Amino acid sequence: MTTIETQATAGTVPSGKRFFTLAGRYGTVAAFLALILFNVLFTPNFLSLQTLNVNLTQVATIVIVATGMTLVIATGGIDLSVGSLMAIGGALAPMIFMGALFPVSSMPVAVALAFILPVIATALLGLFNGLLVTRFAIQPIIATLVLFIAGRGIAQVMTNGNLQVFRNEGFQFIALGRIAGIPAQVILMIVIAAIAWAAVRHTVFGRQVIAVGGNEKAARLTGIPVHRVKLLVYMISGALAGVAGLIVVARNSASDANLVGLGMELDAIAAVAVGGTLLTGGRANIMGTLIGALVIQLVRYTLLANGVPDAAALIVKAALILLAVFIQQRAGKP
Amino acid sequence: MLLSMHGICKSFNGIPALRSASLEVGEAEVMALVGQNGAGKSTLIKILTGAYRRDEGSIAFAGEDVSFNMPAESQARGIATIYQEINLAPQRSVAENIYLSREPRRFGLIDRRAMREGAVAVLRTFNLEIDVDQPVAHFSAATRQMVAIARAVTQKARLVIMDEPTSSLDEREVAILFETIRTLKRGGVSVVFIGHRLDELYRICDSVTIMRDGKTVATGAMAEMPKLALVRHMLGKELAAFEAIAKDADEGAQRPVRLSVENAGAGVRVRNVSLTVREGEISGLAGLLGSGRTETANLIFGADRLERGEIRYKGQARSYRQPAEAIADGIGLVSEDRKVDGIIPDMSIRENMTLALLPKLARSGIVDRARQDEIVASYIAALGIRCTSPDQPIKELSGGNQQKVLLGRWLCTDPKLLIVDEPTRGIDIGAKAEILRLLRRLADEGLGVLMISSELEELLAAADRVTVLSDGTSVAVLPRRELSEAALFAAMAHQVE
Amino acid sequence: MNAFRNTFALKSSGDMARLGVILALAGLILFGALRYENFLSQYNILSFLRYNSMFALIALGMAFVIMTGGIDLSVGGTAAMASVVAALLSPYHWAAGLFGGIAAGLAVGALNGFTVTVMRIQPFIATLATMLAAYGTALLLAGNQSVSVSYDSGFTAIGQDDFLGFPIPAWIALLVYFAGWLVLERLPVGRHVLAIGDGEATAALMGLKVRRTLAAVYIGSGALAGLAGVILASQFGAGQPTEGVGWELFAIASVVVGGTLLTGGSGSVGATLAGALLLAMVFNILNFENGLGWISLSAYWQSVIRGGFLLVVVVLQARLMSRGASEGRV
Amino acid sequence: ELPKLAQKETYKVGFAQTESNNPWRIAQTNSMKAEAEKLGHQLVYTDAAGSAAKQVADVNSMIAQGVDLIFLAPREEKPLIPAVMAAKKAGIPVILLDRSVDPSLAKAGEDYVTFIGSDFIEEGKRIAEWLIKNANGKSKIIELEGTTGSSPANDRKKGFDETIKTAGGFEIVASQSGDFARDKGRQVAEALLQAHPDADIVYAHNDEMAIGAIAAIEAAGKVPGKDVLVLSIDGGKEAVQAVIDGKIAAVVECNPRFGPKAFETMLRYAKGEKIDPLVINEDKFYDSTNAAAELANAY
Ligand SMILES: Nc1ncnc2c1ncn2[C@@H]1O[C@H](COP(=O)(O)OP(=O)(O)OP(=O)(O)O)[C@@H](O)[C@H]1O
Ligand SMILES: Nc1ncnc2c1ncn2[C@@H]1O[C@H](COP(=O)(O)OP(=O)(O)OP(=O)(O)O)[C@@H](O)[C@H]1O
Ligand SMILES: [Mg+2]
Ligand SMILES: [Mg+2]
Repeated sequence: MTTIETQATAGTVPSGKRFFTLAGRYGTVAAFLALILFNVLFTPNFLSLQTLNVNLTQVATIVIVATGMTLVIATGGIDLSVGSLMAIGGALAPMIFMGALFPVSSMPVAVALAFILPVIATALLGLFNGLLVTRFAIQPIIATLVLFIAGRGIAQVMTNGNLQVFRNEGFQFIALGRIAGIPAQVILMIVIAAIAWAAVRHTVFGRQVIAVGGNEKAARLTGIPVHRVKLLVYMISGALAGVAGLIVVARNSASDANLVGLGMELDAIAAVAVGGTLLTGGRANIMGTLIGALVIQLVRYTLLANGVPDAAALIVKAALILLAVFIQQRAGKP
Repeated sequence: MLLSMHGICKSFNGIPALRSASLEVGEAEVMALVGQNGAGKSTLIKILTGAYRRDEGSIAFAGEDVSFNMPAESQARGIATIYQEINLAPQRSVAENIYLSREPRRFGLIDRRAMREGAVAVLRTFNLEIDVDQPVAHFSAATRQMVAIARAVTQKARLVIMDEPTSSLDEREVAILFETIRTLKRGGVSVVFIGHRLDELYRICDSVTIMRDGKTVATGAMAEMPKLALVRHMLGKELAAFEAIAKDADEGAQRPVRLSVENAGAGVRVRNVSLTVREGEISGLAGLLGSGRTETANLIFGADRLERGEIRYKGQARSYRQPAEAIADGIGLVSEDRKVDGIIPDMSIRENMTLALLPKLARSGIVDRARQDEIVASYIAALGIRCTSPDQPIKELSGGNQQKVLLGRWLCTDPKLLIVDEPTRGIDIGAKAEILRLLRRLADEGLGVLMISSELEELLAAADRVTVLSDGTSVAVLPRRELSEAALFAAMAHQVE
Repeated sequence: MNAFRNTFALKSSGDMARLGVILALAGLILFGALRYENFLSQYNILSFLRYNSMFALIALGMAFVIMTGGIDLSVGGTAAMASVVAALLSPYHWAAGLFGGIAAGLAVGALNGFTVTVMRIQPFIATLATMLAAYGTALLLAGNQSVSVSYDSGFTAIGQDDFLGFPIPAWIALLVYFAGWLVLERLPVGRHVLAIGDGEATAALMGLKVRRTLAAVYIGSGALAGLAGVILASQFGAGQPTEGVGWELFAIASVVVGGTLLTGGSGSVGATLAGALLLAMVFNILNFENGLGWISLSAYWQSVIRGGFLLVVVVLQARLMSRGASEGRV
Repeated sequence: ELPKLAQKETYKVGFAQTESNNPWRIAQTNSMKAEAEKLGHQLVYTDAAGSAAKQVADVNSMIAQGVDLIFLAPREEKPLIPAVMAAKKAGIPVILLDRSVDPSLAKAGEDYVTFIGSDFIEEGKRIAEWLIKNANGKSKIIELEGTTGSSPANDRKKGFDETIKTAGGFEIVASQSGDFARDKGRQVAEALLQAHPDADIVYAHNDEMAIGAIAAIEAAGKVPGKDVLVLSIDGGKEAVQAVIDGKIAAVVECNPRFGPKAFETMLRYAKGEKIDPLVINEDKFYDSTNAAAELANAY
């Protein structure tokens, strides 16, 4: 109550901030809409349910991994190990229900375990990442580089590099099943993204994640359990990578430790960045990540469907990523 | 005229920060630039140096119209600036920081010897004997401030701008700074001096420019501007006199002790500190820079680990390993360096303010938005925080308003013990009285306050009792009735052998 | 410990980390020398240096980028593209190949500089995109396959010949590292790079030309990647549009193992070299270990071992640095 | 002249593999290891992880270790020349497996002993020839290429495309890389089938992509083998089984079992026998006529 005037001024200033926040989100959406428009005009058979189906099922794993990545990045970290963790999760599941680890007495139980155990395993590996980052104060990019290198090796050692081929309807429901006509993996993707979105917006944990990324020292001084928050986000990222690994192997009826999740870290990080979350931490925009992933998927689809040669496609992809990030950043500024 | 800025306008995100401000500085003139928090002083300076781009207006420097696109250009033209938030590269050494962007060279290579010797020499003129090869991050805010000043005065500039240079300095160092300013002036250099401590302004400045709400409302010779008139221009209204509001110490002597620190020590910075804070009192902690006050606060708060001695809170021995534990006990700490230890820059005012309150604000992990909004709105009003909306990122606030948000952060947790480390640093005179009054009111309601301050005036006005630290050791406890500037000085200068 | 620190003038935690990497390198060399026959043979040493000078060059460019607080993911793609350009130009003159390749790298670096400083896109994403673009361009120029260099213009000498009994690529790397050291430690711009890494806004307020310096750093990294690409083409006789995958991670790891923080503001040229050699040595040792027949049964164990080794090094280093940091306070 | 190989009971031999991220490579490696173990040779195995440059470095470290002979599966034709030359200079004979090096720069019988392998162009050609005979009016082709820039992808494309072109009447409506991977192959096939619903033939450069494509075809509500013919190369067990099931129409074998022939050649060379500059592995061809009978022999 310094001066009456102060308050009066504060009250009369138009609240234009909102508009720009909206515009910031709009940037990525605009890129997304432009892509759709392009496809409607130029891509054969674009407007069909099957196209939607193809794109949504293909983007599901990216979104799931990128959701975890968004949280990690919000704390100012990064997780390069997600692709390798997908391989580990994907390698474990078939080993469980095919009885390579322990004898299977009841298939439903084995399938349930095949869902649960791999995710627990990758969550624990995520925890390991988190421990390196917190306990040993190793920089995230290097801490997770350890499992990026070793993780795939572990998956390969477990399977001896061999392809595991299987047919198991119960397990494959996660990728091939449909609920009310919607593919199960799409539903899973939506549920995970929605939970993360709500967590960031409405929970203490979400607030803490952002505070830790925004100013770690200050966060500690306000009583935020910085280490616990970080451990948790790396664990979540690991667990979600595991889930994505399950989907990929289920979709292919085969688990190939050499290739599952290869390059996923870059796709996920690109989705996060195109979605408007700063890689420096302190922000988390889950909706943005979702749209960012859709943009990346749509770019890929567009290039494929229009027969752009791979070499040229790389260049176009590069330009589009830059453009999308650029629009998205500009839109946030006056 | 060396500098004349006219009709400067600047908006951030469509919200005006400057509306036709002006500033004129003559040759060899020391110009005070004053105004409330958020009046636009720092913004005006940043426009001059080229850190921000102006929307409208004209700037003439040394007889020429200028328009700097980046600080490097204004620097090259002879404008040296000490920015409000100490602006140094923390990991670079002191010597490098002083000479960054104009390193002495030999054959195109950096002349390291010249650089080191030059740095030592200029710091010696500030009575500062430190290892100039150490990164500046190693030093306290005060030392860094002195390094920033040294950097500016060695630039052989025609105009030196100082944005609140004294906010973390003690009297001794302020005196050195003023001597430097006089030397500059004798050499024909002009100075723009921004500050909130009016007495200092009267001591050093020739003229004054007063800003309010982004406009220049008055200018004139310092000597012809009575304090009351100055404050009236600044605030746009009269200010009640800065009354002494402390109560008699004896009254509190029977109150229960909330916090007692006995022979506490950790590392080399805190050697042997004892102090008490009672329920309902404001206990002061005084000392020269580097006497270990901040470290003592960190120890109590669990930000650093206690190594020796004992800390008792409400009669029970406590040794917090994490601030979280202290917070759970009802302790709060408003830290000295708001940029590093305080604000989460990208977060909104709302979220910054309720960060420490979060655990209490949530039901099964979900934040109660309605209650949050209510609390935030009430503190924005109570503290007079100048912002466009609670959604505004805190980094967009002026320094003083950021400080108020941080104060609000702890007040809203309803603490039992509040440690405030330089609570009014960078806060304007109107708000300062308001904050001290607020602390007093809360103390009357039972809060124990431990107030660290370098401003004796402030301690004299607000504290019920002052513990004096010297070199990490508590050397005296002065009760209210023995408090005087002279007594404090004597105790602070005490040497521990 | 203190006496020890003083003897070696170890002031900061960064110095401790640098000491760590050098000790680790020495340890690894000792291990190899004791365990394997011919490990220290001239043949092995020279071919090790010849091959790894490419990575050393890239790591140096990366070190400077990381010191500014940025990152350059495009180095692998840039090297691939530069190798193609160099191969295409090599028939005209060896110098055409050499400078053409460097210019190609320079161009990618300039693009990075532009996207980072003018478009203000975060380095991670900007360089991720240019990495894709560089690979795309490389494939287009090369027509999807490797391009033979000319064996007649003397171009292959750059990568394959020796000078004073030492591989020319190693000479190049040595020279460039010396220049890098000079720039970082003795030229103002080196100090500016570090100051920018300490805080861009701060550096700008202190009157540094932030954009120009940043752009120069990315261009430098691109040029060094281009030079690596030239060596690649020359040493293996072909421009290879698909080579370079994972080089960026190798370079980043080298820099970090060399004690440079990814947050910017600190770094050392010498330790970066040691870091690159250390990580390269692991590959060499694994190959020798294969010869002993213990782990050669599975290639997969090798990545597990490499990851484990990286883990050991960074954990040790983190320990050293935290000790250095705590003792560094007076 | 070619370095000699002394006659010994057992040898220390190097095997420089290019990568081990697909079933075909793994089968090849296993075959080499099994044979070495059987014969009691010491095998120094390196894995270049898909980098030609690293493969050269690997060969150099084998030379430093003093192996008797090097089996090299060159990742690429040109960049491996320095490795071949270095070995020759060090007096170590080299036998190339499954891919060759640039014949204008290094010659069999002169710089290296011989090349044992298959002909990728020929593979593409054989599958194309089968298609020309058995297309049954189908004509719109989606081609799933291998990893862009790799020599099997380039050659399998070349052999197929050229043959199909001379026959006339066919159209390649889309040709995109699926990276030799099942998942990527499936995703690419999904997109391409959606954009080109009239496509009725899918030609995949390896089994993995072909199997991915089958999943994509089924997901699009079509029947592989009936609505869309699937052609593949490699001929692993899973693919041969798919031929029996009618999902893959035809597949050319590209046999990865190099072990026996490689070591037999080495021993013959040690004895001083004259070795042909080119030892082509006999590759089978599977379609509905023989798949069931041959399944047991598929790798
Ligand atoms: N980067 C920015 N973005 C948005 N608003 C800003 C920015 N910088 C300053 N402002 C706004 O401009 C106004 C003037 O701020 P300025 O920092 O100039 O005040 P000041 O007079 O220096 O105050 P103090 O005494 O507290 O330092 C404030 O309302 C502040 O919120
Ligand atoms: N790592 C360090 N190495 C050397 N000197 C240091 C280091 N850290 C702090 N100092 C010195 O310690 C003093 C500051 O100490 P500190 O901040 O604890 O004292 P304070 O009483 O809280 O002072 P302030 O008024 O700044 O709050 C300065 O004189 C500074 O030069
Ligand atoms: Mg200010
Ligand atoms: Mg202090």
